[in-house]
Amino acid sequence: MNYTISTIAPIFLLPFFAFVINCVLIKKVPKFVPWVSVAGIVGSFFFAAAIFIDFFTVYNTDYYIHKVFNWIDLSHGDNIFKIDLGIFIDNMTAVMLLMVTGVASLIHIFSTWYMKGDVRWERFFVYLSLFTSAMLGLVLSDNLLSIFMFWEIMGFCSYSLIGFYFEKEEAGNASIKAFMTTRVGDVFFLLGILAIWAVVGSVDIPSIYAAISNGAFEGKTVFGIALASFAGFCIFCGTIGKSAQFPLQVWLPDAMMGPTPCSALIHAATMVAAGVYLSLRMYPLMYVGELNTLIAYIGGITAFGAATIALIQKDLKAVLAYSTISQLGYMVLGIGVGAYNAAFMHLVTHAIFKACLFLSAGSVIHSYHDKYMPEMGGLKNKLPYTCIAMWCCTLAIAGVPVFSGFVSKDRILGDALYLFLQTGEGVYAIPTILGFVGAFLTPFYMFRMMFLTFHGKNRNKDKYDHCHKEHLTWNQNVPLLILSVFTLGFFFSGSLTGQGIISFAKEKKEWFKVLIEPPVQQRLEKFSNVTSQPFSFEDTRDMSVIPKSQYLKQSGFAGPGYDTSAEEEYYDEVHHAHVLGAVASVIIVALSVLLAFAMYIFGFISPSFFYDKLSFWVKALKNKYYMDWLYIDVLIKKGLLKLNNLLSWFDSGIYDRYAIDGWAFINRQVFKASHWFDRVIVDSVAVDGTAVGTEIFSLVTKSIQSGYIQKYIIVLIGAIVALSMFLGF
Amino acid sequence: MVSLQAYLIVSLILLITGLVIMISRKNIVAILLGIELILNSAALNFVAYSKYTTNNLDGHIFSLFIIVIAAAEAAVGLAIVIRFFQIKETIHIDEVSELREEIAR
Amino acid sequence: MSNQTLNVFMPVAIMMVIAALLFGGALLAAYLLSPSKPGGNKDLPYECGEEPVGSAWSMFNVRFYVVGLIFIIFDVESVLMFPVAAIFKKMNELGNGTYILIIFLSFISVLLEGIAYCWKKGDLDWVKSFSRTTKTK
Amino acid sequence: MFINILFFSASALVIASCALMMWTKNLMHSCVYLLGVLIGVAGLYLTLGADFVAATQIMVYVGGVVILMLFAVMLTGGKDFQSKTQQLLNLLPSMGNKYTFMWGGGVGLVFAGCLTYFFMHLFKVIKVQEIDNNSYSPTIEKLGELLVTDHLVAFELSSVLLLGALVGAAIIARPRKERPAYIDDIEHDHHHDEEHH
Amino acid sequence: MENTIAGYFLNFPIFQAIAETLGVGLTAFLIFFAFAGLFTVILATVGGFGTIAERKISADLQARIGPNRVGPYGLFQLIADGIKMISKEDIMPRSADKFLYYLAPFLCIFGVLCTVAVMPFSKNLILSDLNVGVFYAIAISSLVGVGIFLGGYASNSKWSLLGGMRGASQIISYEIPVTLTIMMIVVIAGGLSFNTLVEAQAGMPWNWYIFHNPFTFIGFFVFFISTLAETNRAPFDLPEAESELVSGYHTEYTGIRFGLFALAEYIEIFVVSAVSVSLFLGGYQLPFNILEGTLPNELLQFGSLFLKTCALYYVVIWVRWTFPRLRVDQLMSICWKYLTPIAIFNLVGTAIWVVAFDGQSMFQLFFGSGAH
Repeated sequence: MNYTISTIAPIFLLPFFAFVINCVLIKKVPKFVPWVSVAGIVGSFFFAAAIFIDFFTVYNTDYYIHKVFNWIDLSHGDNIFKIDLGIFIDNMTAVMLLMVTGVASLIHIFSTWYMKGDVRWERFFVYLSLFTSAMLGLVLSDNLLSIFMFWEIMGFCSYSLIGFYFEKEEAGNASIKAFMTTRVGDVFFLLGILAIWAVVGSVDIPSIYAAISNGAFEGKTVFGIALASFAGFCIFCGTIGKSAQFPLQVWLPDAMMGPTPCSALIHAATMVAAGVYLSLRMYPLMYVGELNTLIAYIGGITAFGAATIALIQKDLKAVLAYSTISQLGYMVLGIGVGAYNAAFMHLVTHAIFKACLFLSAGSVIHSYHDKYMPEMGGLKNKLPYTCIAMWCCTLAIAGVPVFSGFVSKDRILGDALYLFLQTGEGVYAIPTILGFVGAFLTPFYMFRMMFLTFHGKNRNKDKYDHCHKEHLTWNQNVPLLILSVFTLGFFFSGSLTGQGIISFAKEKKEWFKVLIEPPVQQRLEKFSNVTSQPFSFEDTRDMSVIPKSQYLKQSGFAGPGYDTSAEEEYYDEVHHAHVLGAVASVIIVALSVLLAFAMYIFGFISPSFFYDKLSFWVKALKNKYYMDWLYIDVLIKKGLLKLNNLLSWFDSGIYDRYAIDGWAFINRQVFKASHWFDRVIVDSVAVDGTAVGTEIFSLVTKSIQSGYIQKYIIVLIGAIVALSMFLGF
Repeated sequence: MVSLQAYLIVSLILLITGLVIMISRKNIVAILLGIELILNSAALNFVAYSKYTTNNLDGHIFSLFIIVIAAAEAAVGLAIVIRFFQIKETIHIDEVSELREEIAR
Repeated sequence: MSNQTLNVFMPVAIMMVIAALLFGGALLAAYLLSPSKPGGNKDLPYECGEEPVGSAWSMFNVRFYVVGLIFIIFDVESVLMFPVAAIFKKMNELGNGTYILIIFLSFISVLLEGIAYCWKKGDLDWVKSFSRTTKTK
Repeated sequence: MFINILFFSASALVIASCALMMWTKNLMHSCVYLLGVLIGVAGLYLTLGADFVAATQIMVYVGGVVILMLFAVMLTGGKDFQSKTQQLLNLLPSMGNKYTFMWGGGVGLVFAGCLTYFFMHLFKVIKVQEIDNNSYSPTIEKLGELLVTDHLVAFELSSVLLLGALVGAAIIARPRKERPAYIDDIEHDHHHDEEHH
Repeated sequence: MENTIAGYFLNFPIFQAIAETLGVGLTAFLIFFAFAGLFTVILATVGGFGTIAERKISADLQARIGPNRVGPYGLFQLIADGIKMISKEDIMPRSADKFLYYLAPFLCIFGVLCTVAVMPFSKNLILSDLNVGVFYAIAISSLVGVGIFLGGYASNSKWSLLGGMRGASQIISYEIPVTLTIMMIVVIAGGLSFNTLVEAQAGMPWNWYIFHNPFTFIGFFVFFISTLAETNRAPFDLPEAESELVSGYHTEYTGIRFGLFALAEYIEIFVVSAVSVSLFLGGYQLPFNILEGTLPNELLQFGSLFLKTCALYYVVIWVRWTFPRLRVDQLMSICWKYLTPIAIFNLVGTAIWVVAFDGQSMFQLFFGSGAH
């Protein structure tokens, strides 16, 4: 395939053009707006699929495209100030592009059903197109600066879409909350970019990799901290904000105020994944900065805490929101424990099944006109297709074998377990345990949600009768069914369980594992002499020099000159830990599912039993661990407002009264003295004298301001001549 | 042979002629003619330098765009002249002094 | 093609000279052969037998200018399009047909916008602008 | 040889036309002398091997700008248009007089001296290539490639510029629907008088 | 020198011998001068015959006999006309602008004759195959508009001025469809020089650009109608409409200066017809090049061009005596509301066609790329 501007740019530009066109159309012919958006993203999907197929055919970890064009060049002599923008496509990008465009296409199509007839529903598509183009731009970007720009555009779109129903006050507040909370992370992110720029001299990803490979970060410190740690932490703070990790997760549940398709697209499938994507891109930096433990802890805490909150939610979307936070916590945990590949795989699988879950929830809410689960029940007869799709995804997220969630989540947990077992350090025990406990809770709350929604008896007859029976509609449940097909595990692992039982595509069965390689020190050597290509017309690289990867049974990829025996040994250990983890998690899932059945289907154990026993815990959960209270009531109302009041009191009470008034008194006395001086000496001599001088001078100069253009020309020429005399003679 | 200096001299003559016409004529259309001369001298300079000092065609591109700009300038300028004539019934340049405070002539 | 001499422009100059020679020769022949008897009213401008009143050099309608204006804009745009048109085929053969087509079409779309604007505002309408100005008079 | 002849005849045409442009008091003649200047400059472009720029010069200037100028001259009263305020303006020469030419000549000479000085300095610094004056390679395809690659943004934006010029100039020059206020006043007075009769 | 007539003739031994003594530059100059003069004479004769043809054909169309007194079938009428023109008194109106009055016919004849420098009479009988050939031809022929305007202005007669203004605005307006249509051909051919355009149409008539795709087929008619207006031919002869404006911009011109105006007009019709033939109807191309590479072949090619051009010339005259004249507003609306949008549509369509079908013509698409 030939990578020119006409094959790459449409991926990003088609949705963007759809946005621009829609901005014009929305005033004149609003009924075309949704279809323009859909056409834009579907077209983009085909281009992305072409790129993915190309990368899949080449099947090589070393294969990447990096092309740049010059954006700003203010270099003068030795002072280099030059910014190149460009694209960087490697295997991860190719997978990501396919996932984003595919999920976004289906969500666009679903939105045409869900949003139809809503207030301002055309405007919704304008935002969606802009958002999609920004996401695709972020994925394609080759440098942190343009990533940051697209990141902020997405932040804006998120703000607009959460506050889409701005008549509701909560929606407005939620949008402001989301915007401000993510800003905290973004400030750190920008700081991290600047720190990297200070060291590397540019911010494009291959250069950063090259710098890490060449050891540019070694020995550099800022505020006594290693610079790599500082920069890595700052960038990880961006991830914390965007992906709703532990201290800053409070915005995501509130973000459910937006329309459900936008929740599916932005707050579950793509934008929150962008944070994890960024961390994966900057993984070497964090590795060099030794931030792994911190990241693992944050991920573990998030995964566990959000899962517990999800246990008691009554709102259908809130359960999904907390499960999103929890799953994102798993990804971050994966990054922390070095499960790079598994974290990215979980990103992809999670995007697909979570998008499907949200769309199904949207389908339920739109059909049932309610989103509180206590009001539901027995909907499987009314909404059969939605029920099927949602069950597939529930099984996937719960980690039931055969489904994709099992494959990806278990590999994260297995790697965590391996890290713990291998090092034997207690410091890794806590995230691992938190992860396994989360894995116990996840099936429980998901099954609880499904049972409350679709099974059992209905608890509100009016609404149940009002709900129409679902028919197979191309833009309602067909997208759901398409997405639910891809919750099966073997699309990603090549086998049903991820443990290598079925092999149906020969060497490519473990394609995900082979293609997505962690950019650890050894792999980065290929970037050490990186040269970026300009956007020329032809792709001039000699593709034949890139060797095809050799496939190893256990490890997947073995590059040239790689010690295979050590690797096999290493992977044997890994495999051992993985099998252990898989068995453990299957047992955990089974227990959890049994508990859910016992509580909500057979009624052996009443939920109120736990409510009574753990009342303190439940209270904490109902208040979301007091995080909102902490931020808004304590930190902002008690802390910041008090501080402001204090400062205000200081300003008006002390500074104004003593410093300023006292200064004024002194001044008054001085002025009395100077007034006399002014009247007698300055006025009569200097001012009047100047006035006379000015009058004489103005007689000369006002002839310039004559209003006659030709005199202006003469003066202009005179000025040029005078200036050139001054400069040149 | 013809040297760069020869072209620069011709261009200088064009420039000075345009300048003199701009200053001494009182008819707006005539002043626009002077502006065309000045633009031509600039474009000629660009092409001459492009041949004699650089090996690329950027000078040609530049003078191409100068011609484009000159055409747009002439179109808008003459439109303004015509409108001005419809209002004032003259195209004497000294009547275009609305921004000046009124001073006895 | 690549390196030629500037002599290829010689015919252009020669044709100019020949045009001048033709003109001058014709005028000279007429000067030598034709009679010249000035006098009477034969050097008055022709006005169907009436005595001409006043000079013909008077004010004209502004619609001529508007037509000229649209023309010059289109003229300049087409001048800019000619080099692109000249490499269109070459680019297409090199496989960048879509790229250059997009450039070309986006340029033309702006051209179309101009003509659509003038059409809608009635600048292309000779009679309409005529009736408007007669009202103004 | 041919190039020298072409250069000298073209620059003679340019300089002569320039001088006549300054000399003449007839606006129409001034426009026609401008035509001479433009054709001469096109000839100079030919001597520099800039075939496309030369043809563009002819096409845009001769075919467009000059005709537009001639139209504008006709629209603003032709050669001698008598207006109401003509009596006042007859005091002011519209094509310049000794006084204005003195000013113009003075400024021009100063500017020319300044520029000449700078050119002399410049030629100590600038590196002029030793080139074969007579060599020529066609420019149009290279220009096309430059326009769609390096100068793409300028190329696309120039169309927007021209659109803006078209719209702006058309708005300015278009005959107005409503009449100027003073004409209404005059006609109103006129009708008033008639009613009295 | 490769693409010029001098370069072609310098291949012959006799001219090489001359070049050895005189030098290449001077020899080239002489060849150029000789052929330029030859072409001018041929064109002037053809232009003269144009008047006769017009009168004879119009008589034929109206079932009259036409001029039949001077020479066989009145063929020497043009000589008689020429003698009359030269020997008539040359009157200049009293109040005319003398300088512009002389300049106007010069600009007309200048603009027309300069296009001859790039006219492809045959593969090698082309004075200079400039790289910007067709663009140069459009550019230099716009001088005719200035000439007509100045002619109308300088006479200081009301009829003339009206005709001159109309003529100038008509000529500049119709230049837009012409330019856009030529650009359409340039997009297909990939070059501006006339030889590039004509060489691509070699072979049988279905390789002519008129049959290249549907857009060029429409484009030919757009081009033809626009050139009729460019040359002030009926039904677009408003600048010289005899029933409205007496004789338009050359009302006040008499004698040889009127003759020069008329000559310029008739030569322009021929030149413009030849340009249409070169662009659309295969130019000088013969179906079978039997004598390839020899001088007689050049003459055969010249004959091919001449025949096609004369056929088109006949159509021009036929149109004149068939259609009534347009009103001014119709003239403008045809140009701006019909021809220009159609020309833009053609240009866009052709560009898309070239990209979509990889530059193949309709016949290549239907009968495979081997259909030559």
